[in-house]
Amino acid sequence: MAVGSSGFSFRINTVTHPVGDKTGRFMIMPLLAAGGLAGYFESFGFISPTWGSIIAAFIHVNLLLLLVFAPSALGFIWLERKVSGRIQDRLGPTRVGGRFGWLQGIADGAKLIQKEDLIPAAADAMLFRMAPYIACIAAFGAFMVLPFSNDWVAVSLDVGLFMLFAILSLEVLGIILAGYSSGSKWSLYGGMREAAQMVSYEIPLSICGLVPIISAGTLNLSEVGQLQSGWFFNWFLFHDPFTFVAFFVYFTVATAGCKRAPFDLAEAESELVGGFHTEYSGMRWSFFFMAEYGAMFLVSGVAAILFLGAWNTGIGPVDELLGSLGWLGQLVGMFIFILKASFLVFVQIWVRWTFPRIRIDQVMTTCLKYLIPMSCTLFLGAVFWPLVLAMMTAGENQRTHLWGEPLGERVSVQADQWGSDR
Amino acid sequence: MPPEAIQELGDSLSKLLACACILPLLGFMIEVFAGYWSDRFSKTAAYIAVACIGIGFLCSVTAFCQWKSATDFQFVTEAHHGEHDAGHDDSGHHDGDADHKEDHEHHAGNEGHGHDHDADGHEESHADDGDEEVALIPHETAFSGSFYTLVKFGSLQVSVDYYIDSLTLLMYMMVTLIATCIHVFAIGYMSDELTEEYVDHNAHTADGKHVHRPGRFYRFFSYMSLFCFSMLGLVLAGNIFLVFIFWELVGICSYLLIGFYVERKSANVAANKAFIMNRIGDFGFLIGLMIIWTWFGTFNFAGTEVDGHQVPGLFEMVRGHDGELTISDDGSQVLLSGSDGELLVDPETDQPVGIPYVLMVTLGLGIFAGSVGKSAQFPLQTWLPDAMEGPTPVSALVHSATMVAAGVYLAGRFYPMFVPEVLLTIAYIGCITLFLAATIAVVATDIKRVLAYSTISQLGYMMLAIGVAGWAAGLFHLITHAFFKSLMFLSSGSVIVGCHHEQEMPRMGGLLKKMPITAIAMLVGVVAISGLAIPFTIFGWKFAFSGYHSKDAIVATSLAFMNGNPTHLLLFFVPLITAGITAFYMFRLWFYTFWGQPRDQEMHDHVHESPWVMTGPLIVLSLFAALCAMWGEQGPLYNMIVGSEPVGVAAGVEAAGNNGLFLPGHEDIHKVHSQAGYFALLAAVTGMVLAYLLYGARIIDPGEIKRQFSGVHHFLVEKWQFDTLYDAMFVRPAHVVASWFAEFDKKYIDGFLHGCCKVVIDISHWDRKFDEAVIDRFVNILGEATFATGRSLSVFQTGRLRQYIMFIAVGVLTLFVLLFTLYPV
Amino acid sequence: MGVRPMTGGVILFYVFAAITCLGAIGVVLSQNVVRMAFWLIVSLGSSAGLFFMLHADFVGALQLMVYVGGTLVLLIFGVMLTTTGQYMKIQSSPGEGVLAGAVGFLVFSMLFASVIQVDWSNTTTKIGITVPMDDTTETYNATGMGNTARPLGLSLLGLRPDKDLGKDAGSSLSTGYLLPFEIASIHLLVVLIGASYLARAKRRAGSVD
Amino acid sequence: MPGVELEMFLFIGAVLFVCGVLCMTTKRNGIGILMGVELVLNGANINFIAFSRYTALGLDGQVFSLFVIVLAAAEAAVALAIALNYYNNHLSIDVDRGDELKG
Repeated sequence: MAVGSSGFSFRINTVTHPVGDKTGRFMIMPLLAAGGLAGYFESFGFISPTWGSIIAAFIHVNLLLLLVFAPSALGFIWLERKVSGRIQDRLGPTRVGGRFGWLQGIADGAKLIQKEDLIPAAADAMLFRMAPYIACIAAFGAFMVLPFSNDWVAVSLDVGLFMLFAILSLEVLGIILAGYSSGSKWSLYGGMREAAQMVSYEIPLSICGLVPIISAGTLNLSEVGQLQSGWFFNWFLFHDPFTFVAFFVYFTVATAGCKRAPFDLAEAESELVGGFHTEYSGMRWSFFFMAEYGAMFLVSGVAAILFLGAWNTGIGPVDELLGSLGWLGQLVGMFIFILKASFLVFVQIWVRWTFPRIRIDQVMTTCLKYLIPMSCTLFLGAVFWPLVLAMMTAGENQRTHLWGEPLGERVSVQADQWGSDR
Repeated sequence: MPPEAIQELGDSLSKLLACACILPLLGFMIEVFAGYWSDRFSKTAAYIAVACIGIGFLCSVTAFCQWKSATDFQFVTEAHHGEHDAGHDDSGHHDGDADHKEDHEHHAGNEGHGHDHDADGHEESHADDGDEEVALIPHETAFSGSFYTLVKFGSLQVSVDYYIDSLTLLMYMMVTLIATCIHVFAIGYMSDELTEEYVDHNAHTADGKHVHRPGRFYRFFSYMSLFCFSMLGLVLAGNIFLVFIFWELVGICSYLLIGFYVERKSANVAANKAFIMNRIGDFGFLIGLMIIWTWFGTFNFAGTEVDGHQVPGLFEMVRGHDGELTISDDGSQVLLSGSDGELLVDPETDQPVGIPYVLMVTLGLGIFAGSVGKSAQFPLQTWLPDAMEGPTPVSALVHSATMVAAGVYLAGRFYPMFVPEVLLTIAYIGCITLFLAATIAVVATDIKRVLAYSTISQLGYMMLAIGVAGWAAGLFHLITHAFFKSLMFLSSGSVIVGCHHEQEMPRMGGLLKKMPITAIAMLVGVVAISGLAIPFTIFGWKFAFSGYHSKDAIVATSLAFMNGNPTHLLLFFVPLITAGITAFYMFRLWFYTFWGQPRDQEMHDHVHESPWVMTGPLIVLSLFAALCAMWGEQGPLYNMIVGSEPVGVAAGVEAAGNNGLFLPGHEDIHKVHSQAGYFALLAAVTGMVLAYLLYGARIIDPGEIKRQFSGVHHFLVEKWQFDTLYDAMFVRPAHVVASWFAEFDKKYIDGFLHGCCKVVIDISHWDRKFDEAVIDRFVNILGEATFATGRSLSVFQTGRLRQYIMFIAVGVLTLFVLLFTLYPV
Repeated sequence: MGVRPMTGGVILFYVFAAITCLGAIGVVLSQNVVRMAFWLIVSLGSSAGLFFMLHADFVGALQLMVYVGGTLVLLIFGVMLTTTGQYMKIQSSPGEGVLAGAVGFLVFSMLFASVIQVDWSNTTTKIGITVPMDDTTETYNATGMGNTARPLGLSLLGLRPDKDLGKDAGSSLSTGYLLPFEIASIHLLVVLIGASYLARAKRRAGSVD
Repeated sequence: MPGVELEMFLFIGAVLFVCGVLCMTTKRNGIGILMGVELVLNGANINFIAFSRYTALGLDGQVFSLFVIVLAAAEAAVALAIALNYYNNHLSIDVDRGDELKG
């Protein structure tokens, strides 16, 4: 593959020799997988490799948008309605598209598109327009580094998770700008609350995300996924007590992080009319919700990858089988992954309609006084766990004392392996 | 005898004893440095001290056991004449004499090799007594060596040496045991110091109130530990210099402890008195040291190895191997002999090396002056009674095991260096002391003072014994006396505590019912010191407390001495009479305190028996006081002492030194032993009966006698006017001279100083003018200039952030422009 | 520079470069503080893109996280907390603007001149180590591919395998950045405390109500 | 990377730098000045990274930029706190009012 081009469009699936991979070392590159597509484009002589890869990237992004996110958003909206209906002992949407009302989302979309796009006179027009895009881009841009199945990832960054959180953290800017530029105090309140909430909840979010990362030893989400293949007790959820607890903390924080009830103070319709999106209408308004649902799916997917064994079924032989199946297996893996993520999303919805909204000060207290200390404790615990374990069962080439080498074996291995290609 | 076996035993002994010696020091350190950290209510310090000294005791006992198993020492020398004692159950030791003779000849035979490690000498010495296998080291062997060298002046080498023989072991066991008991006792006695607010009723502040001060429990115990350390070190020391060092340490400890209640003026005075008196003695000691240094060139008792060649020890230099004092024909010199026992010969002029006889006398007197100071002999005895100001356990320690014992111990240790003249002096000094002190004790009413005077007189006994060549007897008495005297002091302490710090006997009485244990213990002590015994043997051993045997031995020696040279008949009669007096005042004390009706009823009602922590040691000590001298002169104690008796003492000397003094040998003593014993016993019984009549049954009214002999009584109460005498002789003149000097100071020196000050002040006046005129002006001008500059520059300080940034930008710009213009790329 | 093939990377670079510069200029020109912040976000974000193109993934991600996600939120806070009235504008006098513009132009031209004058290719060779511009290594974690997270982490922990792995054990190893790292962490702690102390709520001096 | 030379990045850095300086000089708003500082630091960062890629500076350039970023964040926090205090004292964020100490 031609090289030396921009770092961006260039690392589409470089994960061909993953570290912890047992199954698919020499797997057949699936036709649909990005690299294959890029190669496909290269195969016509007239397109330069870079162009090929860029086109491939765009195609992939679009495909994902069309095939996954938009439907998922719509589907989630529908799910939300159905679930809320059931929880409130209603039927929920029943008419649009059959008796399940599964086209409800599309109907909503159509309605929203038709609506007028208002900009209040008091608003700062430019920011007012920009804000929804920022939020949406932030929410969906993060999918760039989210692997959907083994090797199916747009950009397999070595700092994947870090990157993901970084991009996700931009969403708050959109919210704040929206709240500020609307020129209405409700929006301002909403924005401020959102800002405060997000800024403080990002900390435990990243820390909890790091807990399994410690066990994995890599930030690359594809690797993290591959490390959990095999039986389900390979999942980081069961890796050690700290990761187990960390999962639930993470889920709570994530729920708050994408301002879902009971943490949805930014749009508390009972207190601030509509929160930060009071002044918005139509498509811009819907963008916020796209962003919200996208973020929900994103954090749930991250949870699935970090804790619940990503695209692995959790049954060793089955994984072997899927691995040998090649891209078909990857397809199945993707569905498994989406299933896990969607389940978590469902739980979020469930929680939303079950719990009452809490006060803003309670929200902040929960984060600053409980969640952050908890997550820090978990982090430390996860750091010390392997050392303690090693001391307990001191075996071959294991550290038998806590303060032995400054770093674990992993680092030395990595350094070696890393330096060897220098 | 394999030398390495001796070496090995010596090493292990030295290590054990050194450990026993160091431990109290360790304790001292801990208590001193940790004392402030622990609160005033904790007894930790006490426990530490007890633990240290107790472990020390265990160490010394271990050492003893090791020594016992490695040497041919036997507890009871009945192997030789058991049948005699068994046969003659009624009449003492008459027929034991023959055996004693050969026994002691055997001593004499191999004493010659006692102080050096001459192997084959021991071989032949053991060839002649059959029943011991050859492998055993003779128990007369003295183990000497060096821990490390402190300093070397040319040939003279001062090092931390040890010199261990049976006497050392004995002293160690005695000191550590007694010290342990006293420590334990002190836990109880000093417990009222366990407070933040100790009210000292005997000390008054300026406004006449009682002194309030924090308790000093741990301090007391740290001093005690230091005291024990120095005493043990003194006993272990292998050269006279080291002895001196520890000697001074003992002195300072006694100073600290006597002056423990620093707030009391009397305590201060007493401490100073003790210290100064000791310094006077130590002055003599120093003279002796100088002579030794200049004339012998070594401080060591036993021979040592100084870089290669053998250096003979002091003793063998003076005495040679046969214990004879070799005197040149004109009697002007004492010839020295080398480590091989032959006379030293000066390599240049092959004349035998010698030291003037006069110097020997001076040396002996000097060293003895030291022990006079320490053990409160005749001219310097006055400090000891005042030393009663210290807490009672201190008195017990000072009087029994440590301080005063040090003097006698030194005299005994240094015996070989004493020429007969010195011995005679010692004897007379001792004689005077014992009589004088006893007489004062008769009239003393303070219970502790009585004991103090009795101590002095007992020390006098010891000195006397050493002086009349009763070396073994003297040290024998030292040991036994240590036991019963500490016992009596502790019991008196218990009495004092019981009577709420009342020390005057006339206010006591009838305490027997109130504090029975104490009374019995005291009684044991009293009987022991006054040397009572049942004058015949039951089941082969004479029923007598320890005091009887030792005093008996002393009296016997002095009797033999008098027989030898009749001119000195006082040396026999005075101790004999004094034995009676001793018994008298001791029983007087006991009756006064415990017998009859209480004289001070309301105090009597509050009297209580002391707690176990105090009575326990009493019981232990009373056992020892009663039984430590079992089997008298065949007993283990005596045998151990005799085991390290200097060469030639046992043999006795017909005409020693220039004045041809007769020094009795053991057999001379044993000739007269039993009769002397009877004399002594008689005297003691008389004294006891007299005491009973006066104070027990009160058939004769002591007050009556007091009135009749009021002059004598007053004279005695005034302690023979010694204090007044010294006051007149030394203190007043000193004050007068001091006042002259004070005058001189005020007039001339102070005047001179004031003049200087005036000059300086004037100079500084001018200097000030100069400063103001020149320097300050200059500085001010400078300051003003700076200020003006700053003021002018402050215009640029516009306080506008953005302008500053602009300045920066422009400045960077200009810098780069300069750079590019100066160094075009 | 010579003739350049218009590869996608180059295009992408120009896009990012343009956005960066425009964002910066927008910061300068816009008068409303929040807009300034917005433009700053744009500029910094696209410079993060530049970092990615320069194979400095970790730094880029950090840029996004810390600068854009953190610093700017802080800034906007500041804006919100300190603005009086809608869309506060504090105009600076045009004269100042002109002056500043002149100085800025001078500075820029100075920088420009220096950049032009220095022969950079020379410098790379001068230092004598040829940096693998385009490493064809397809292996996982190649630095050339921008996966610099681990080497950076190691260097922050005081290890420099990228420099030292070649050497023999005897030779002196190059120290990493452990000490500066620790200092920075302490510094951050101090800042945390200090900032929270400084910014704690106080009664306004002579507050108008 | 072929086609894009080191100089390009240096230019971008220069632009950011100058913009930052201009910000600092023209904005009377304290927070604007703060943003200027951020711009300047970011320009420096771009240079660092560019050097680390193009010259033998290697990783060190990236490490430096890491530190720069971290310290910039710290600086922003403190500066913001200062700005808040300033606002509390002057009821305005206009830095030109803070000239009590002018000579």
